[in-house]
Amino acid sequence: MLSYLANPLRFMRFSRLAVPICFALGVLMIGWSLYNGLFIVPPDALQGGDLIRAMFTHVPSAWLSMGLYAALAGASFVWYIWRHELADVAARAIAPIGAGYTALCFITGSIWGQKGWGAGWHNLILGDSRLMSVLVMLFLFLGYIALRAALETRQKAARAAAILALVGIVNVPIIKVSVDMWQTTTIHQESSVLKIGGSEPREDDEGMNPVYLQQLLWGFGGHTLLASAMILMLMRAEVYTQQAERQLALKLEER
Amino acid sequence: MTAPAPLLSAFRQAFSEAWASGAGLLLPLGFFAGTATLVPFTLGGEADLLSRVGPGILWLALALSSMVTLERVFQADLQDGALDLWLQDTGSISLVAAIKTLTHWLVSGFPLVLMTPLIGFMLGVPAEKMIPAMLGYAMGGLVFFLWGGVAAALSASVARGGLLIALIALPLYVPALIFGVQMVDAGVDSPSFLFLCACTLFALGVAPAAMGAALRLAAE
Amino acid sequence: MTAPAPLLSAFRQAFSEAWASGAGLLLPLGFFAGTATLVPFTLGGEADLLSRVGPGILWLALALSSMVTLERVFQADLQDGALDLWLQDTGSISLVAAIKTLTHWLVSGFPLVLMTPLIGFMLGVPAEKMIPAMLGYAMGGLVFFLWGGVAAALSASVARGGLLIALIALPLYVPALIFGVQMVDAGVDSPSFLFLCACTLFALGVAPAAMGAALRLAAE
Amino acid sequence: MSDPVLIAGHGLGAVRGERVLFQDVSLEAAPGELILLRGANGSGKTTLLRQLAGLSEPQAGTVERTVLHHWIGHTNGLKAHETPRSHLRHWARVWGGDTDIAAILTEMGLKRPANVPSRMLSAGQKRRTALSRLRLQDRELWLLDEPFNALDTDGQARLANMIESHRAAGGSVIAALHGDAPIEATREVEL
Amino acid sequence: MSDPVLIAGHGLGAVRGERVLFQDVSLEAAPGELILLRGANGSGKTTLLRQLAGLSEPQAGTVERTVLHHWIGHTNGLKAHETPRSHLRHWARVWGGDTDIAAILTEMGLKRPANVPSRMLSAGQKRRTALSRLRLQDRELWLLDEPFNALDTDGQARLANMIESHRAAGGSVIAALHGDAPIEATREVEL
Ligand code: HEM
Ligand SMILES: Nc1ncnc2c1ncn2[C@@H]1O[C@H](COP(=O)(O)OP(=O)(O)OP(=O)(O)O)[C@@H](O)[C@H]1O
Ligand SMILES: Nc1ncnc2c1ncn2[C@@H]1O[C@H](COP(=O)(O)OP(=O)(O)OP(=O)(O)O)[C@@H](O)[C@H]1O
Ligand SMILES: [Mg+2]
Ligand SMILES: [Mg+2]
Repeated sequence: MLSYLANPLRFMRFSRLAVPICFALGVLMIGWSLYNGLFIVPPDALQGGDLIRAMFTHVPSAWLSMGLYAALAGASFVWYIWRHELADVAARAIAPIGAGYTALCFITGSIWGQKGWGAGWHNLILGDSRLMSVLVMLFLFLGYIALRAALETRQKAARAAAILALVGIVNVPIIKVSVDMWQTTTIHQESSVLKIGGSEPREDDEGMNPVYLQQLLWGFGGHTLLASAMILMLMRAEVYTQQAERQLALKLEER
Repeated sequence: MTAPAPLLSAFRQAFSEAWASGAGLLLPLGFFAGTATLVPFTLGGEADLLSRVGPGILWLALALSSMVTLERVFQADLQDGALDLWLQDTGSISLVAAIKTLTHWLVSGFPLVLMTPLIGFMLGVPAEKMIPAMLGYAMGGLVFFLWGGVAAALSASVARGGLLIALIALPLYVPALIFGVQMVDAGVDSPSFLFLCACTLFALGVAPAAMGAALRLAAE
Repeated sequence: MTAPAPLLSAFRQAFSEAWASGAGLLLPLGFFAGTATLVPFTLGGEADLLSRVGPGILWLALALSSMVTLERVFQADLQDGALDLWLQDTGSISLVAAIKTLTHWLVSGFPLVLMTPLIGFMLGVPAEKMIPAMLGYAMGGLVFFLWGGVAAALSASVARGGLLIALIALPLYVPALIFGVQMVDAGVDSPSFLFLCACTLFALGVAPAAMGAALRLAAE
Repeated sequence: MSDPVLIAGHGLGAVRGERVLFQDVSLEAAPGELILLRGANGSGKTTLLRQLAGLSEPQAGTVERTVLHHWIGHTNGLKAHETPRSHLRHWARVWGGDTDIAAILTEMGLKRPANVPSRMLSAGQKRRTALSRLRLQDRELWLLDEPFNALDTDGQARLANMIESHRAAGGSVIAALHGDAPIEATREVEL
Repeated sequence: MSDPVLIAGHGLGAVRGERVLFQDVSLEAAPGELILLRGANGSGKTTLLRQLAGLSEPQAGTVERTVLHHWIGHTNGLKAHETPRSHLRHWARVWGGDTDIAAILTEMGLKRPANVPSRMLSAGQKRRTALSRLRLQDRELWLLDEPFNALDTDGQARLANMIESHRAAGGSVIAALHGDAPIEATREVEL
């Protein structure tokens, strides 16, 4: 599939259809999960009552931010090894979307935490390793964007940015395990949906209530589709820009 | 040379230089946010500690940004020959140097003032201290960049003056730092504020001449 | 190029470069001492606060010195053409870059380790924490300089990369910072120490290759 | 009008690192004159020119300049982010007066790279940009340090032309040069 | 020995900023040959030379080098704190072999400024220091970018001599040059 799409022509044909479909489906699914999440599911006493409703945005964006960083590194890797122009176009498009979702994760988490963790929570933002590592990822995205913006030629920018993206991948596992490993430095809860961190299951651990889990998964699916649509859209724009630049250069050459 | 036109174009040139070296405003904003982010790690994240220490650390970040930004400015002018061009007309190199440092302050130091409410909120700084803090960062930043400019001009002819600049500049920063920190606690109507104003005025008065002299020396 | 002779002379050249750019060892010592002196001013000098915050601030000073020092190293190599000379023999630019950053660490970062007992004493750090602190500063400094080198190499072709380097490097510093700070509290037999070792090894393994790639790119 | 000397140096001397580089050098330039500074590498041509331009203080002697001058040194004075166009626009603004920058760029063969940042320009294009500054404002005295360096044949011819017409218009040029001059000099000063 | 080609470039091409700088350039250098790259400012001589030296990747075509080479670019490769002597000693160490550096310095006319840091050297002295690297180690291929720049008459003659004897010893030179060559070329490549 991926190698099939590596051809720009095929990519453009595929994405012309994919963008509206992903967009529409994504918005529908997000809407469904938000509708249920905000109005239907019961408040949860343990998780700050109504504030649990932030989860249906928070957790998908948390997962997506890590996923998008991994995707960024993956695309950079592909570009660095095989020099597929499209992989670079993808990496370039992923960065702002990833930064956006990371910011969203942070903001929704903050709203959640305001009540959930009680008064004075904002003091904790900077002292909590989970929260901090999300911030660090935000800065990795920002650094990536800044580096790209600072180098003039596209080739150079692409190569430099790819190196940075690959080096920065260290932080993803650190974010993932930050909660499970350093219980002492965070009061963020442990993973209750996906247990990758490897912490011993506690006795009272029943996993997440299916009422919430269902909406959460809808939200996650929806955001994934929406993010894909946005990324594809940016990629199309970039491909068109490159074509336009090439034509302009030809025109200038003729003069 | 004392006409506004040359100074305006010095400003334009310095501005595009500062801007071109990165993604414009994004970079300073990211830098301050980044430093603010590092801090808690070094402190182990005790909340109560943070809100007491945080604003002080932002002063350090400001000092740091002034040095990192200015290090290369005059050295580059010396190496690429632009300094010779500025000097060739007998006009005032001091004014040009002042404009350059102030422009860099505007691009790399002033953003901290804009971010103060946000960072201050994260660090748990009480709301009524926000205005003094912003004023303090603005005026303190001016002083830092001016003295930092003097240090950078002095070490322009040394191959890589990074730490040297830091060493020259740090003592010059201290008065503004002391009064700035005090002023944030004591408010705008305190004597500290007056002293901070005096520091700023003094830097504005003396630093340009010092920069000019140092640059003339560097070009020899 | 993998023979020791070229690497040894790379070390010699970098060493005399680092040394020539100021008063040799005096400069880094002065820099750390200067920062340590500034700290109390920003904190208002409460003794108890100081001993808790002081060591953390030295971490910041270390991070700062790595960035300030490395900013110019690769950019200068690019501008004066020395980079071309290193690249012309197909040998390993990565190793040379690693040697260069490590040399600069030795001159500008390692002095902090030497000063730790003194500064620690001034800040009131308990004696039993001195050894872990020195170890932490040594290894953390290594990591900082290696990642700082990557950031500097990446932004070598940007006109003045100061803040850009900071923005790229800061997130990379964080893991070593976390473990380093924890380790000072928890002692050398804690898991944090192992993690710090892992960070150092990882940086030693990955950073040279990344620097090499970035430098090849900058020379294009 | 008694003595239309544009610049005069009397008894100039320079010491570098305990060594006398040159001493007792005197020279004058009147309108229409081209004075060449000659000498081996390291003999002090650049040092002398900088003294004449007021960029460094003579260790001995005095310099009198009666007019404004243009300075073209070994370095081009281009900032890394500047393009030929922005460089010229900048100095045009600083010096005042409204010159047609597009025309200058075309004339100096810089039309194509007019918007390329200087760190990507070729050596000759940078030199041409620096030389374009001579066109920005009419100044009677030109101080040029190896101005033909890095220029291609066409660029050299063009510069020689510029110098000729500057002299014809009553201007004066002092230039340091190696090898054969592509242009006839009034006088040579040997260092 | 069938084909003693020291370096061969096939179908080389370069694109800069959406513009084709040159394309389909092929050249070979056999022992004893001097190949001159010619072209106007900005025509791509430096770009081509860097591709030949392996400093940048050709956007099209391939380069085969069978021997080690010396590179002398527009920039001299001197660090600001280095003196001519320490520069040569450094690269002598890196490349191995024991050369008599004092002799080289004397030969290149750098005896007097041998211990002056490069930031205080004159333009020609810096160039001479860079060119002295050619003497440090015997390498069959020399890639030179406007090597005569900034040299005085004596320096130019000396370099021309060096090139001649290098060719006589079976070496080969590719050089970018403007104006008249002070030395006869085997072939010229026009860009
Ligand atoms: C600024 C504040 C916050 C940030 C940056 C943040 C960040 C994250 C991240 C990165 C994840 C993904 C973790 C994983 O998959 O293992 C996550 C998951 C989650 N967060 Fe937060 N969070 C914040 C605040 C909160 C608060 C206050 C709560 C609730 C008290 C919360 C509840 C959760 C939950 C329930 C998950 C799902 C965990 C799972 O099962 O994987 N978060 N958060
Ligand atoms: N500190 C110093 N110690 C010793 N010699 C010095 C010092 N500073 C400068 N010099 C010498 O002063 C001279 C400066 O010469 P200058 O640059 O004026 O030469 P030039 O005639 O322009 O040469 P070129 O033709 O190479 O450009 C050089 O010979 C240099 O070695
Ligand atoms: N990003 C870019 N956009 C447009 N043009 C570029 C870009 N980068 C480089 N160039 C052009 O590529 C060319 C590089 O030429 P190069 O340095 O190889 O010339 P050269 O033949 O060595 O010239 P000279 O004789 O002046 O040294 C220049 O014309 C330059 O303007
Ligand atoms: Mg000279
Ligand atoms: Mg060239």
